[in-house]
Amino acid sequence: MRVRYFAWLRSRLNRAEEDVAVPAGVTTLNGLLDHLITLSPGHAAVFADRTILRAAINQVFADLDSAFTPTDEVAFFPPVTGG
Amino acid sequence: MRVRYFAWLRSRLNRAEEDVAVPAGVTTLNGLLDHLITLSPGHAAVFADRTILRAAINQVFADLDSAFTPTDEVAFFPPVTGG
Amino acid sequence: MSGSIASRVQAEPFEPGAELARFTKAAPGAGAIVSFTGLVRGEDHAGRALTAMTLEHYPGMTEAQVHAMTEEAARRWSLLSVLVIHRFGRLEAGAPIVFVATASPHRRAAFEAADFLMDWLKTKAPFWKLEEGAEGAEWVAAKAEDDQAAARWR
Amino acid sequence: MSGSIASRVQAEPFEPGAELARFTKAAPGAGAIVSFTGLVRGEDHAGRALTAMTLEHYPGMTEAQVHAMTEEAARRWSLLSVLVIHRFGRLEAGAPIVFVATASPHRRAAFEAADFLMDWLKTKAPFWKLEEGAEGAEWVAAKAEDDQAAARWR
Repeated sequence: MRVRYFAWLRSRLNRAEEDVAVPAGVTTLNGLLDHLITLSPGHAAVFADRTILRAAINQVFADLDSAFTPTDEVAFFPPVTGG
Repeated sequence: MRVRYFAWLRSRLNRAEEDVAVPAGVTTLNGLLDHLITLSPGHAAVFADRTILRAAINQVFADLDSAFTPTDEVAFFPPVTGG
Repeated sequence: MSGSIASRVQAEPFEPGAELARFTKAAPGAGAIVSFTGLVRGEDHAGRALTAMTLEHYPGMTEAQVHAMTEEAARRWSLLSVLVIHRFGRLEAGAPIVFVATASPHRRAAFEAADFLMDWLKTKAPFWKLEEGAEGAEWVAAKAEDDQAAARWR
Repeated sequence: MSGSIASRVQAEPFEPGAELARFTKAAPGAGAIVSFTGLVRGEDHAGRALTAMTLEHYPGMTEAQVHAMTEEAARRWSLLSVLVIHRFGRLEAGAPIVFVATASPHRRAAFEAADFLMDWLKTKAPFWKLEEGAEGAEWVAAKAEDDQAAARWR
């Protein structure tokens, strides 16, 4: 599935999005993060502290314990700082 | 001394100001009002309810128990409604 | 710390947009600018059609009171700049009566100072509204809620 | 109840004064109009000189979130009209970032709705600020005070 990154997650991972093969049994964003940190040391570092991560499923804010399906658009980013 | 009136005090008294001969011994706005109500039935009606009267001495808001001198500019008016 | 503190009490109409444009240009360093515009509504306090109103004021005292408020707001919130414009005389329905603008590094100060200025203008500036409707002219009564709002800032 | 609910998320600059002029004209019946303008300050969060900033956003989600906020504000306060403009991309120091305008018969609703919209834009719209100073670019951290401000409106 396609996973999108914004702000310092994007710049530190050096990519705005990537295709991720979601392992069987992974159904929540926390489960997805458990998988992402295995992809590279860079991923492990960026996703190490989940308290500073925010997420959206299909462009709606979602808690990390939210469930998703492989056709959803998932995004991770830091707390927003607009306005 | 010169006494000024605004808003419905002015329109009901039909004058924006008048010269008032302040009796000896009158030193506060309440004392002045005690005198003003003797001037005419119109004055008596306009100044009957002091809870809806506001005043200024030398263009600064003043309570009705404030003291004034004959050289001061005294004004009576209703609560303000600008803004 | 304040840059520009300005107030105008005038019979002439003014344009809120033009005033905000000018105010924004003259507030370098500001991170937040709040403006308030009060307009003559098309109905009176009882909901009847209103064609116009006349604002009576106390010349001299009005200018002093309004300017003192701007200084008080700039002092309480360390504003970069503040502007108050208040009209008097006859105003048609839809016309702007009052304009307040506040500039500050941060938004909380700009919001609070503008809110404060409006509450004080409603209760401490010597203006009186005479509404003109189909049934004649009527002096507007002061509202207890305005006194309560102003009391928040003591 | 609501006249016009509008929001724009755009790279192009805008003029707060021109926006307020247009908004005021399009809000007949309003007694109170509040505007908020947020600008790029000439210094960063640590007080160092700032030349510009870049606002990253989440295309699609941003527009939906911002529009949902305007509808929420119009619903909570029965506004006559509401407008939000938020820029993204590169902005020079002094440039307007965000503009909020609210129109209502009475001032309390206009003030509260504008205040609410800014608190929600700060915490619920997917924008991220990258500040450019003499020492390079740095992502701005979210502020706990913004979360606390937004929590007032629950």
